[in-house]
Order: sequence, then structure tokens, then C-alpha cells
Amino acid sequence: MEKYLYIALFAPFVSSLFSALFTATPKKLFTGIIASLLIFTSLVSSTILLIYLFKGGEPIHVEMMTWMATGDLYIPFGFLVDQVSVTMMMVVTLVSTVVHVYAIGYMDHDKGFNRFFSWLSAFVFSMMILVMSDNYAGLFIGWEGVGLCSWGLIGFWFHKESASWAANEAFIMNRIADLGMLIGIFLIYWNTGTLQYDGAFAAFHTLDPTTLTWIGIFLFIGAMGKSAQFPLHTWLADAMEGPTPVSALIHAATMVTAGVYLVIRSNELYSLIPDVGLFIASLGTFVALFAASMALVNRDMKRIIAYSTLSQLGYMFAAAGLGAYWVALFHLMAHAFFKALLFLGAGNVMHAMHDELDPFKMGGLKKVMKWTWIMMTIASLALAGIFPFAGFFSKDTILEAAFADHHYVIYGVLLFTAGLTAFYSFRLVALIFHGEERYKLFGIHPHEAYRFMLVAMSPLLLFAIIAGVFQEPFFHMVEELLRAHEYHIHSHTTLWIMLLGTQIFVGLAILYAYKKYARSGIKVPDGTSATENSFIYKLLINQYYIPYFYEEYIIRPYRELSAVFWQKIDIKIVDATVDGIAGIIYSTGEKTRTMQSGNLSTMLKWMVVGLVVLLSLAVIFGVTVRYSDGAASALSGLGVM
Amino acid sequence: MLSPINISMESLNLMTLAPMLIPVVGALLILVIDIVKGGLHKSLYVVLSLLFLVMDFVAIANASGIFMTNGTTLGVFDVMLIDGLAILAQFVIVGASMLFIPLAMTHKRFHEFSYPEFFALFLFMIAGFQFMVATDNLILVFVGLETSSLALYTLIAMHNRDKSFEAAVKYFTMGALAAGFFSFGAMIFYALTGSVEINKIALVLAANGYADIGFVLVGVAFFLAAFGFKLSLIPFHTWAPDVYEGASASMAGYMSIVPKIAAFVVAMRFFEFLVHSGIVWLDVVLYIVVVVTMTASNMWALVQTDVKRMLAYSSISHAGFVMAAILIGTTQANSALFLYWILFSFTNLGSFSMLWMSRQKHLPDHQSSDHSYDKFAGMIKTAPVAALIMGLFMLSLAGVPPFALFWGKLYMISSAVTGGYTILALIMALNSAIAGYYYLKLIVYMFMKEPVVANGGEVYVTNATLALKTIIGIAAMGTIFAFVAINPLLEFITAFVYNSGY
Amino acid sequence: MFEAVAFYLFAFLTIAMFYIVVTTKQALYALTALAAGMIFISAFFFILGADFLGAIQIIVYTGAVMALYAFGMMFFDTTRDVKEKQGNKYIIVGLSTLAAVLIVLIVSVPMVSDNIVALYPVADDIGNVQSVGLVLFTKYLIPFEVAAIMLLVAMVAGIVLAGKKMDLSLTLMSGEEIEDMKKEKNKKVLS
Amino acid sequence: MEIGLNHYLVLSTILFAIGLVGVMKRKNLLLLFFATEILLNAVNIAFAAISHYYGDLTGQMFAFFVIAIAASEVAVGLGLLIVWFKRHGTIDLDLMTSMKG
Amino acid sequence: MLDHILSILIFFPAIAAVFGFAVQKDSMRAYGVAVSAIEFALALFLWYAFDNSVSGMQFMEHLPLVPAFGINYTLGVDGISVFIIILAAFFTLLGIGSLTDTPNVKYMIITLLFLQMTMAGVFAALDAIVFYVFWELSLVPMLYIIGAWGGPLRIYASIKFFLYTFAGSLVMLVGMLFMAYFYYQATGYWSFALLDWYRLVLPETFQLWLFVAFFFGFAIKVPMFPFHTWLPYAHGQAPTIGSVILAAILLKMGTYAFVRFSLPLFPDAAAYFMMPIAILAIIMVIYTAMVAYAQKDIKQVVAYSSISHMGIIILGTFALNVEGISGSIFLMLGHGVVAGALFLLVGVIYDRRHTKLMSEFGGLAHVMPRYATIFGIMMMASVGLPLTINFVGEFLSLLGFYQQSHILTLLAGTGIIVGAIYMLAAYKKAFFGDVTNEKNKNLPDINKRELFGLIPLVIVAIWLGVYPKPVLGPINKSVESIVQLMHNKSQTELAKSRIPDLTKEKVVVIKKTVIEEEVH
Repeated sequence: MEKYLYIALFAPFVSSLFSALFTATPKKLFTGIIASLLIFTSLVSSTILLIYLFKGGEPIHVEMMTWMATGDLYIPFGFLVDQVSVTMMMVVTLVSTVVHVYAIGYMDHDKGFNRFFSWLSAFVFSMMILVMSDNYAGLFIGWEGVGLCSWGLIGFWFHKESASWAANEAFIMNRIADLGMLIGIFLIYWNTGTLQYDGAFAAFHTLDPTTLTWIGIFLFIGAMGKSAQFPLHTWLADAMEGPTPVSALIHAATMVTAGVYLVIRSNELYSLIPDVGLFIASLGTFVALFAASMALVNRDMKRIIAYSTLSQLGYMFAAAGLGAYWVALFHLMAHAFFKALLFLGAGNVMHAMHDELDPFKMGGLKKVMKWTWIMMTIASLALAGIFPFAGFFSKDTILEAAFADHHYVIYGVLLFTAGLTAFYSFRLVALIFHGEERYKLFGIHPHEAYRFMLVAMSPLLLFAIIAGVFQEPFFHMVEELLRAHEYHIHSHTTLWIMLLGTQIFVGLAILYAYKKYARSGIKVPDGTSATENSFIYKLLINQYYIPYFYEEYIIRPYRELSAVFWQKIDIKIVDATVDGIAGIIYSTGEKTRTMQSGNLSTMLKWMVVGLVVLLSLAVIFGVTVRYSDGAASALSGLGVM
Repeated sequence: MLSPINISMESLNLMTLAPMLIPVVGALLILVIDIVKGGLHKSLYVVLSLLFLVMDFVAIANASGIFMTNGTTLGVFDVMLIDGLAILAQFVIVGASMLFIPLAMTHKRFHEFSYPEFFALFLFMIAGFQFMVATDNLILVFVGLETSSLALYTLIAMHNRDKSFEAAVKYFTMGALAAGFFSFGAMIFYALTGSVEINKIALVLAANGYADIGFVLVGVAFFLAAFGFKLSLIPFHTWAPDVYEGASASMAGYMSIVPKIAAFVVAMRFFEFLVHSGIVWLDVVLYIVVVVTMTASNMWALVQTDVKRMLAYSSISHAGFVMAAILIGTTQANSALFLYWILFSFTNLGSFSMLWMSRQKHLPDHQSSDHSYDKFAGMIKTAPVAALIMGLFMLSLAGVPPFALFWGKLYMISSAVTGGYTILALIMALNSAIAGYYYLKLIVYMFMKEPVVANGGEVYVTNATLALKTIIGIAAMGTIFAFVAINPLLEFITAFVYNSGY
Repeated sequence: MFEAVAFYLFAFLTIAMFYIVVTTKQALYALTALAAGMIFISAFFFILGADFLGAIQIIVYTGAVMALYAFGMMFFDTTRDVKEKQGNKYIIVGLSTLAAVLIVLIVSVPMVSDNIVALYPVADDIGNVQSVGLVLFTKYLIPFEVAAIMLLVAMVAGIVLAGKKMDLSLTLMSGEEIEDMKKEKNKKVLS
Repeated sequence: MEIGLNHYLVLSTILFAIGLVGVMKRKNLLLLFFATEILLNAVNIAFAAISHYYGDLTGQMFAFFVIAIAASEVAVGLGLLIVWFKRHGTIDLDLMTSMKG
Repeated sequence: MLDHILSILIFFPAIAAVFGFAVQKDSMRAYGVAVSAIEFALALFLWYAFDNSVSGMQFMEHLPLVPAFGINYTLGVDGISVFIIILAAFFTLLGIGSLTDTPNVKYMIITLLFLQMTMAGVFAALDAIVFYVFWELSLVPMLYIIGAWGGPLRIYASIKFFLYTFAGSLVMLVGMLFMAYFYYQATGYWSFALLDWYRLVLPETFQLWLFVAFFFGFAIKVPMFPFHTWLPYAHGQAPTIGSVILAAILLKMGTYAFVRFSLPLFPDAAAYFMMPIAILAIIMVIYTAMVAYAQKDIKQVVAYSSISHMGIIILGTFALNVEGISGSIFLMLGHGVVAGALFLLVGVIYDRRHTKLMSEFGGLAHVMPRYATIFGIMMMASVGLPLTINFVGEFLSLLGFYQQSHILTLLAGTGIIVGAIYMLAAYKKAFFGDVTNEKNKNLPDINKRELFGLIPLVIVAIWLGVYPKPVLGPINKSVESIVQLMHNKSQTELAKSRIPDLTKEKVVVIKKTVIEEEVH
């Protein structure tokens, strides 16, 4: 089985290197094809591993070679394929295969075609390292690696100022979180003496709760950055500057879920510190609502989906925080499928609309883009959690888990958010595909995407529809590792009321969205309507003024402080002190050189002055010594001797 | 009634006179040759002088052999005192003179070398210095000092241009005042102890426990002023920059070494017993003088625009640096003084010789003085070898290892450390850093600037002859490969200084 | 008593003469006063029994040195007053007074020198000149010889400096000028 | 009224101080040389006096050599002055300041 | 040959440099490459012959120089120094190989060869004076390089560089002399040999003072805040090759000396001053990173980033445990490679445009994609991305210091954030966006000669990031022995608690005056 592990891991790497060879050359179609094939190979290997594990095989643990070893520290390149990581591997390879194939079409006309595949495959490789590593340091490699690839891909169209800015923002924000993670890793090392999962997990039980709490907090800070949790969430929406396949793969399906994966992977830790868990759950719930609210009014197609991603990540954290790790993982998987699908659909729309992103400028596209319409509708249904689509199974379980654990506030908020989710998802669908064909005003001639792109998307469509059936087998597979237990609401009545109630609530939200946005006569908002001027609308459209706050109170002061440090402190104080000392010496020389007037008479006077000074000193000393023994001893004690 | 004087020739130890007599004989010979047949080429006199100096050197070496077996020797009614200090100092004096005299073989003609008297006076001067260091009798010190000084004034003036006369007059006048100080100081010690021999003075003072400390200090003050003049310690230094500038570069280099080592030896003989007797006053005063001399002259050197004048101030600074050895007063410090001075003489003579080699008769318009910094701008482009050698000397003077002077500084600072003068050691170290600036300035001009006026580089070797080049080569070799010689030198010097009781 | 009178008389005279030397504006007065002062000093030598020294003082100073100075003065034509711009008189006077006071302060305190044993005692039975000669040609033979060398040096120096050859400066002449001079004047230019 | 050593020493000091005044005050080089002569003569008196009171000849020896030194200094000094005067026609030392700084 | 390989390494380039005067101008570059290639081959041979299992000194050479004063020409390398020597030879080769068209190229190459001598000497010296000789001597070629081939302010910059370092090292010299004197007092004979000094245990107060004296010399060289201001000038004005060598090797002398001198000689003082120095290091990390962010000149950004990284190295060194010190030494190598490469990269663009202002550029990724790629890789290495050489060092340094102080490590860790900020901002300004400046439209991409310098560095940066073991292993071995030595020598409770005890085997150490032979 080990060779499949290595194939799964290194096929993307080979793909990346292969494509990298052609980065500086014009588009070569074969790079896309070969990259896709290699990723597919990885998918196949992952599938084989999945089947192996599913059949009850032992987790595979290999140690490729030593990475760092010094003092007591020993970090190998070790890889572990167990039920959790194989799930992630499946998600990653599957979505990325789809995205690779899709991107062949999507990036068709782009100059950086080859470069794109290089980055994309590099991302897959990093992600594989992240999920397959058997220790925290290896995880961190992947962690930073995906951050790097995310940077490269967000800023893929680097000629756009906004793209490169967003790339840097994403990287730096992630770095802030990475520091937390690094500190968490240090804490683990100095307290357990190892960074291997097995060793560390075993040692956690012996540590005192305070230390564990700190470890938990710092690791979670890491997770917060990667998964864009409040307050480090702003980068995710800005990251939509990248090409849409990137958004689908990285900023919806895989990378952003790495934080969730970290929490799930460290379940042994978090189950020991339920307080931190509760905090995570609360934050997740908050983010779910918070992000959904921003999605309500946004006028950027991709940002709406991004906020929905954020919201769904909140769900996952809520589940993970409450100890329902397997539910979180399952939702992660299901979400990956339908959200990637949604993004790819949005990509089709963008292609058709010549990169127009405002859904108010579209409308009625279902005629031209039938398949896309179907796919996006189904993905939205799945996202909204309508039976029998994937979202229903995963999301409802989270609600059940919250309810079963008697966290009714969390339950209530999540339920409400589910309604919002349904509303904004279908607001989007309605605005894009229904109603009048507003795009004609802008002289755009939309067309359906390439056939093979649609075919490529089909596996995702399939999984978005049927993923729910895997819930039971999945549960059984991961049960041992995640100490999972099924959530059962004790009363069937309650369960049914909840299910139906949720479905009806969500259904109503969908209908409302259709009613409001599928009608004809929608105008492109121009900032005059009453809604647009209401306080809440402004608050939401401005993302609660958080980016403004960051710009105004963090970035700008940092920039100004830097300038002050350089121009005032470094040049005016530190350097000026050094130069000042030299200057004083020099100017003293310059001033006192007049002593050397060149006049012989002055010179003679200096000599006499010297003599007289010496004599005065001699007399003072002599007289003192003669008349005072005390003074003599004091003088001799001056310490010159 | 007057009793007949019975003196055995053996007790006179006339051999102790040999090293001093050789240059005297040489000088007389030169005078006689000139009388018998005038108009002979200067090379004859150069070679003759060199010959006598070599003989002198051999005689000193012979004396050092005697010292190693018999220890300190007194001679000729105990006036002559041949101890380690005397021998070491004579080595430096004669050695430096041997390096100096070939510098007379310039390509251009300068006035002083057209006189046979120049060489005669030069040899007399050496004899004077030798007498000065080889005695502890203040009278002989005084007479020796004046002999050499008078000769030196003349040698400076014989360069025969306005600045050299001015320099000679200034030097002479201040020298006369210093002579007054010296005689007054000697008078006070004579009044105190009834003796003019340093050993006896020390004995008597110690015997009555420095009862008249006030008197002693007044005497010390006068001596300090007198030696301060010779050693160019601030504020008695004012002659030095002007005289160095006025004298020819070769003479200036010579002056920065030989008169000072002679004065150092006398100062060492005189102050060492005072320092050791625990007179706090002397410690404090010397401390101040040393620090002020090092620091202030460094500051003045910073602001000079003429290389020779800069080197003059730097020589003052070096003298102050070395004066610290007398303050510290340990065997290590005194050995360090000699080590430093030997290494210094190579480097400093070398750098002054470089100036000498580039001495023009007529200054071009852009050049304000003989050796202004501008003159050396862009030297690496036109005269790379000369520039490299000059740079080497500058680095050595700045104390950059492994060149000669670094080892001197190392040992000197180490002696301050072992002597317990921590702060002084730091000041000495930091002064080297300040000094680095002006040596660097010349390097900057030579290596990093463009020439002010394009020239073919011949200006830097305008005066070059084989003799000059040889001397510079020797100095350069001595500067670079000093590290090989440090150990034997150190052992030799330490043995001599230690066995002389210093 | 006689000694005291003589001391104070000559002390007064010497101080007065030397005072004139440093203050007068007339160089001739200064020269004369200096000569007079030197002679008065020799009086102290005689009082103190240093006859030889007294004689030397008169011969060397008043005879030789003063003559030299007188020649020099004629040469320099110093009957013209040199206008001496004085910088700051207070510095000069202050410094010297301070110096004098300081030394006097210490010197006026009695010196303790009882235990000094004369190394070369003045013999009562022989004359001063004789005993001086004895010491000079034994103990101080070497300084004496060196002093001779010194005088030789001074003589050579004086001749060289005041000699005619100094009028032309080879240092300042370029190579061509030296060659020209050699040819034109057919003068013996020393190598 | 015994004339003691101190009388002579005080006299010598006073003369020395006068000499110092002359050295500092005089701008005419020739007169300046006079002042240096005064310095040496002042010391000579003291030497002779000490020699007398110790009954020791060393002081007289010293004074003797001081006289010799003074004499040779005059020779060299005058030589220098003559050369300078030949060039510049003056022996005012205020005009002798071509080097400074 | 093995007996004298270190001397050969040191003096071969010097002799070759002297012979270089005789080489004709146009052939000089080939000569330089040949000599430095031989030198590098020798360095590699040194590595080949190096015994990884030995923690102490290897290839020791001993020659009395001034035995009367205890100065001996003693050389030797251990795991700590061997790699820096190799790196120095490596950079000399790359530097000469990728040297662009320079006026007076002959002198430049001769100077570089001399510089190589001094660099090899500093890291191989085991005698304080020999160390000091090379330490000071290294200033001279660098002075010349900056002063003769530098920018408009080159003279100011070169003099400042020289005098500042010179002043600091003179204070250090006084410290060395004191150390030797204490040794003399304790044993009765002079010695400047480092291995002798290692066996001397000083009272704490002496240690504190001597530590401070040495600190001045090292801190200015590193350069530590607030002694760092010479560096931006030196880098800003120096020609590319000068900056490369300065950043890659010369700065490492300071940090290396901390490990070689300050720690083992004064363990108590090191423990005592750990916190103040850590705070200085943190100021270096954050403050200079912010200053770097404010720069307009891309070379200054890299220069200030060097200071920032040196802060991490210092922090790792003063972690006083094996992880931290190993990490800091590894980071020395890492930063050498990365900063060297970055300066080379800046030089590439300077050669084309003769300006380093970022505002002059923009969109270079369009016109020079290869260049942008290599720059990007090196930038990522500089911000410490895992699997690049810097990460290993930074990770270990911070990890090591975390044992000593949590909060300070957290603060220092912000370096990875602020580091990313200025680097990415600079990269964005220069490479992203559209090509706005006409002059940039037709810039040629990186050429072969430049690639010759850069590709090996890229390879090393990634190779050692992925597989640091061949280097980290020997380093670890030697660091362990140093830490153990420090622990054994430490006297105060503070030091005992801060410096870990690795084994229970005791090395017999001299107590004040009595010398005992080491028991094996």
C-alpha cells in the first residue's frame, strides 16, 4: 500500500514540476492534460487507499527520511494514511482533478496557462502533505505551502493591483495565524518532547489542563487564519480576485478547510479541553451567522459564494467544537463537493459574461446556459440543505448535534443561518438565471461553457446529489479514530419536527428569494433606493466596516509607524548619534586647531602655561601633603596606583 | 694638597665609549675629506656615513653581547652607563639612522645634501643621542641632548627654504626654553639630593622618604615640561607640526623616531623610580598628559589637509600612546615601549619616505601644499605599487593586524591591562579607532577618488632612486612580515629591559 | 654682613638689569643691560667662591656671547625699533608671576638637606680652579669632550648657516636651473 | 642677617621668572634669545649657590656646562637668524607664521 | 595535505591574488574563476574529509607565532565552522563567476581573493589573536570594494563601515587581552588559544565585564540594534558583489563569534545577559522589519531584512540550548545563501537600469519572468517558508528560545509576519502590476552569467531546506559539546537553570587557579 501513498503524494508534485518547466513559454495544451492525468493518478491512488482502509485495513504509516534532528528534536518526513486523512485525500484529489480538467477550458485564453497548472498542482501537493503528515511540523510545511500557492494563485493575474494586493493580504493574514500555530507547536514540543501525532497525543493525557488549554488556543489561532475565521476573515472575500477554479479548489473545497482538519486531527487534544471546544463552537456559530449576513446584500457573485463558504466553515467549527468531529469532517467533505460545483458554475457564468461579477447585470441566463443552471441550482439546494441532497445530511446532523448537546443558542443561530443561506443562495441563482435578460443592456453575448468542462463538473454534481448516502459507511469508517457517536434525538417526534421544520423554514426562504429576485423589473441598483440607504444595508455591504477598520487602524498606522521608525528614529536618532559622536570629535579638532596659531610667541606661551599648570598642581599637592596627613592618604587612595 | 690621580685604565672601561666614538670619528673624517678635496659627490658621504653607522651598529651589538654576559656596565668614571635600555635605544637610533641616510640619494637635488657638513652634523647628532641614552648623569644627558639638538636644528634649516628656516627657528627657540626648564629641574634635584646622577637621586630621595615632596614635584614638573617638549606631549607639542611640515619629509620621519626614543629612555630612567615610589601626583598628571596627548592630537590630525602635517600629529599621538608605558611602569610596559618604537620606526619612516619620494620642487596650481591629500587622489590608477605600499603603511599605523604596529599596540594595551589601567587601555584602544579615520582618509584619496589632474603617476615617484626604493622596500617588508620577528624581538627586548631593572 | 650687603646689592642690580632687558624697546639698551647683568652675576659666583665660574662667566658671556650679539645686531640693523605687538599682557605677566610665586612658595620653605654628603667636596687647601680642573678632567671628562663636540657642531652650524652657499637654494631650483647655473657661472656647484 | 641658600634660590627664581616674561613678551627674535640667556643664567646662580652650601663641586660643573651650552646656542641661533634676516629683512616673529593649524 | 588543509584554504587565495597582479587584464576573470573554483573544491574536500562523528576540533594545525606572549597560529574546524568556510568559498566562486562588467575588474578579483583569505581565516582560527588578525583584516578588502566600486555615497559608507567595526573590535581586543591576562594569572603562562581559554572558569563579575567588551565587537559586526546603522549605508552603496559577500559571510563573523567566544567563555554572563540581548534581538527583528517596509530602495529592503534575520540568529544563539544554537548556526548558513542570492538578484536589475528605487519598476514579472521566479523563490526563502533553508534555522532558533521565554518568542515570532509584509510589499511593487515605465519595456531577462550565480543558490536553498541533515548533524554534534561545556562551567544558579545539562558525564574543568588535565 505504501507505493500508493507515495503515488498519491508525489504525482501532484511531478505535475507541478513538469508544468513549471514551461512557465516561461507560451501556452502548451499538453501541460494541462498531463497535469490533470497526474492528479487523476493521485485520485486513483487515494481511492485505492480509501478502499483498503474502508475494508478495515490498518492505517499506513511510513517514514520517508529525517528532516530536522538536533538536540532532542527529531522531525521526520513521515506520512500517515488513516481514515481521517484518507477522507481528506479523497476530497482533495477528487476536487482538484475536476478543477484541473475544468481549468483547461477555463484558462484557455490565458497567457499564464502553464504557470497556472504548475501552481495548481503545487497546491495539491502541499495540501496532500498537510493532510498526510504524521506530525505537526509536517503539517506546518503543508500549511505554509498551501499558503504560498494560495498567494501565487490569488495573485495569478498580477497585473491587477487588486489581485496582488489580495494575494499579499491573504499571505500575511495567514502568517499571523501561522505564528499562533508555530507557538502551539513549540508548546507541544517543550511539553511532550515530540511533534509526532501519536507521541504527542499519548503525552497530552499527562499534561495539566492549563498547558493543554494554551496549546489548544494557539493551534486554533492557526486554524482561524487558514479557515478565515473572525477576525482574520477578510482575506477570503478578497481572495476571489484569483481565477475561479482557484476559488473553487482552494478557497472553497480544500485549503480553507485545513483549519477544520487541524481541529479534527487534534481531537485528542480538544476533547480534553471542552472549554476551548465550546469557544470554537461559539465562534464558528458566530461566523456562520456573520458571514451569511454579509452574503445577503453583496453584489459580487464570487464574494457571495465566498461568504457562504465562510458561513459553512463556521458550521464545521461549530460541529468540531462541540466534539462532533466526524460530523464536521463529513460536512467538510460534502461542502467541498457542492461548493466547488457552485464555484465552477459561477466560473462558467463569468466566462459567459466576460468576467462580469455583478448578478444584477445578468438575469435570464438559464436559456443560454442550461447545464450550468441545473448544476448551480442543485449545488444551491445542497448548500441550503434540502433533502435529499448532500447538504441535508451533513448540515442537519450538525443542527442535531447542537440540539442533542443542549446548546440551544447555537442550535437556534445555526438554524436561522440555514434560512439565510437558502435565501442568499437562491437570490444569486434567481438573479443570474431567472428574470429579464438584463445583460443585453451591456452588449454581452453569453455562451455555454465547453462541453468537457461540464463533463468534468459532473462528478461533483453526482456527489452533491448522492453524498448523503455515504453518511452511515463514513461514520463507521472514522468512528474508531474520532471516537464518534451518532447523535440521536431521543424523541422521534422531536426529530421529525426538527427535520420538517428546518426543511419548511429553508423552503420558505428559497421561495422568498425567488419571489423577490426572479421577477422581472429588477434594476441594477444605483445607490438611490431606500434599502440601499438603510443603515443595515450599508453595514452589511461594507462588511461591518471591518476592512475599513483594518485599513484605517492597522495598516495605515503600521505604514506610518514604519516611516517614522525609518526617518525619525533610525536616521534622526540612532544614526545621528553615531555620526554625532564622530562629528563632535571632528568639530572639536576643528575648533581647537586654532591653538596651533603658528605664532612662535603663542607656542612659547603654551609651554609656559603647561609648566605653570604642572607647578600649580605640584604646589597644591605638596602643600596638602605637608599640612594634612589625612589628605595625603586620601590622595594616595585615589586609585590611580 | 692635591694628591696625584691614579686611575687604572681597566676601571675606565673605555670600550663603553666605542659606539659613540665611531660616528664622531666618521664625522671628523668627513670634515677632513671635505677640507682636503671639496666638491665630491654626495654619494661618497652617504656611503661613508652608512659605513660608520654599520660599524656603530656592530659596536652596539658587541656591547649587547657584553651586557648579556656581564650585565650593566659602568665606564669612564661611572659616567657612562651601558645597560639594556642604552643598548636597545642605540639599536633603534642607529638602525633608524641607517634607514634614513640613503634617503639623501634623491633623484632631484636638494640643498642640504650638497654639503659634506650635513653628513658630519648628522653623525655628530647620532653621537649626541648615543651619549644621551648611555648615561644617567644629568650633565651628560644635557650636553648630549644639546649636541644633537643643535645639529638637528641646523639639519632642518639646511633644507634651505622659508618653511624650513621657520621650522628651525621655532624648534630652536622652544628648545632653548626647554633647555632652561631642564636645567632648572636638574638644579632642584641637585638641591634636594646633592647629586646629578639619576641613580643617586633615587637613592637619596628614597632614603629620606620623599620628605620634601613639594620640592620633588616642582622638579618633576620642570622635567616633565622639558621632556614634554622633546616627546611632544601636549601642551609642549606645538613645535611638532610646524617643524615636521617645514623639514624635508625624510627628516621629519627621522625626527619622529630617533630624538623621541632618546628622550623616552631618559624619561624612563628618570620617571620610573618616581612612578614606582607611589607618588600619586605623578600618576595622575601622567595619566592626564597621556590621555590628552593621544586624544587631542588625534582630533587635530583629523582636520589636516596635508598628509605630512597629518603624520606629524599622528606622531604626536603615537608618542602619547607610548608615554603610557612610562605611566604603567611595569617591565612589560617598558618592553612594549621598545617593541612599539621599533615597529613604529619601520612604518613611520616608510610612510615619510613615500612622501619624500613624491616630493616635487614646484607645486602645481591645484595643490596647496607639498603633500596635500589632493595630490594622492586616484594614485591607485597611476602608480598602483606605490599606492599599495603607502596604503600598507597607513593600515599599519592605524593598527590593522597583522601589520607591524598592531603588535606594538597589542603588547602596549596588554601591558596597560596587566598593569591594572583598564580605562586607559580602553582609551588607548578607542584612540586607535579615531586615528583610523585620518589614515583611512589617505587611503580613500589614493584608492577611491579620481585624480584631481590627470597625470601619469610619475609625480609619486618623482624623486625615486634605487636607494629610496630599497629603503621603502625594507620598511614595507618590515611592516608586512613583522609577525615573524615579534617573538625574537620580544624575547630580546624583555630580557634587556628586565636585566636593566626596569 | 658684607655678604648680605653684596648679595642684596647685586641681586637688586641683576634684577634691574634683566628687567630692562625684557622690557626696553631699545635693542641697544637691552644688549647693554644684558651684558651688565651677566657681569653682576659673575659677582655672585665670586661671592660663592666659584672663582673659575666667575671668570668663565665674564669671558664667555661678556666677551664672546655679547660680541656675537653685537655683531648680529649690527647686521640686523635693530636700531630700528621692532614694533612689538603685544597680545595679552595679562597672560604674560600673570603666568610669570604665578610661576615665580609658586616656586618661591616652595623654595622659601627651608630645605632639608642635612644628610647630603658632598661627592666632590670643595677642598679648602687648594684653589677653586685647581679643584674644578681635577673634577673636570676625571669625572666630567666625557661631558667635557662632548661639550667640545657640541661647540664644534655649533661652529660648523654657524658657518654653514651664515655661509654664502645658503643664498642660493638648490631645493627651490628646478633641475634645469641648476644645470644652467653650473654652465653659466662656471661655478663650483657642490654635488 | 645670614644669607642662606634660600636667598639665592629665591633670587634665581625671580630671575627665571623675568626670563619667562621675556620669552613670552618679546617678539623680536634677537631679544627673545636674550631672554633665554637670562633663564640659563638664573639657573647658574642657583647651581653655584647650592654647590657652595653643599661644599660640592658638581653644581659648579653643571653651571660650567650650562655656560658652554648657552654659548653654542648663541652661535646656532644667530646663524639661523642671519639666514632668516637675509631672506625676509626682519626678525619679527609675528611675521613668521606661514605654518599653522 | 590533510594536515594543512586549513592553511591551504586560507593562504591559497592570498597567494593566488598576489600572482594575480601578473595576469593580463582580460584574462583576469578566468583566472579568478579558476582560483576560486580550486578553493571551493578544496573546501568541498574539507567537507569530504570531515569526520561527522567527532564533536571537537579537526584538522588542527599548530605553529608558534609569538610563544613568549602565548600567541600561536592555531587552526581547526568543527561542525560549527566548517560549513561557513565552505559557504565562504562557495560565495567567492559565485561572486567572481557572476561578476558583471566592472571597471578595474582585475583589482576587484584580487581584492575578492584576499577577502576569501580573511574569511577562511576568521572561521578557522582557534587562537584569539589569529582570529582578531583575520577579523580586522577582512575590513580592508571590503572597505576597498565599497569605496572604490560603490555608489555616490561610497566613501562615507565605506569609512563608516570600517571605523564603526574597527572601534568595536578594538574594545573586543581589550577584552581578549584581559582574558589572556586572567589566564596568565591562573596558570602562570600566557595563552591566547581558545581551547585553553575554554578550560578557564572565571568569577561571575569578570565574566560580565568581559562579556560586555566582547559584545561590543561582535554586536557591531552582526550588527545588532542600535549599532546597525552602518549596514544600510554599506549595502546601499556597495557594488553587488560587495553586498553579497558582506551579507552572506562577513555578518556571520559576529554571530559565529558569539557562539565561539561569548557562550563557552562566559556561560554565566551569557545567562545573565540573555534577556537584555533577547530584547535587543526582538527590537532588531521587528523594528528593522518595519524600517525595511518603509524603504524606497529595494536594496535597502534587503539590507534591513538582513538585520532583521540576524535578530533571529542572535535569539537562537542566546537560547543557550542545543536546539537554539544549532538553529542559529544553520540560519547563519541559510541567511547567507538567501541574502546573498537576494543581493545578487538586486544587482541583476541594477545592472540593467542603474537604479534600485522600487518606484522605477513595476510589472517586471511580465518582462523578466525567469528573474521574477528566482526572486520569488528567494523571497519565499527569506520569509522562512518551510522546505527552504531559512525555515529550518528560524524554526529551530525560535523553538530553542521558547524554552527560555514564551512571551519573548511570541514577540520575536512576529518577525515571520512583519518579514512577510515588507518582502511581499517590495515584491509587489517591483514585479506586479503593469509595466508603467517605458524603460522597463524591453529589459532583457536574466542571462547565463547571472544564472551561474543564482541557480546554485536556489538549489542549495531548497536542498538544505528539505534535507538539512548532512549539515545539521555535524553542527548538532559540536553544539552539544559546547552546551555541555557551558553547563559544566556555569556557576550561578541562573546559568545552571538556563543551560541544559546534556549528559551526566563530567568534563573536568579548571577552577580558577588549579589546572587539571581533562579526564577522558
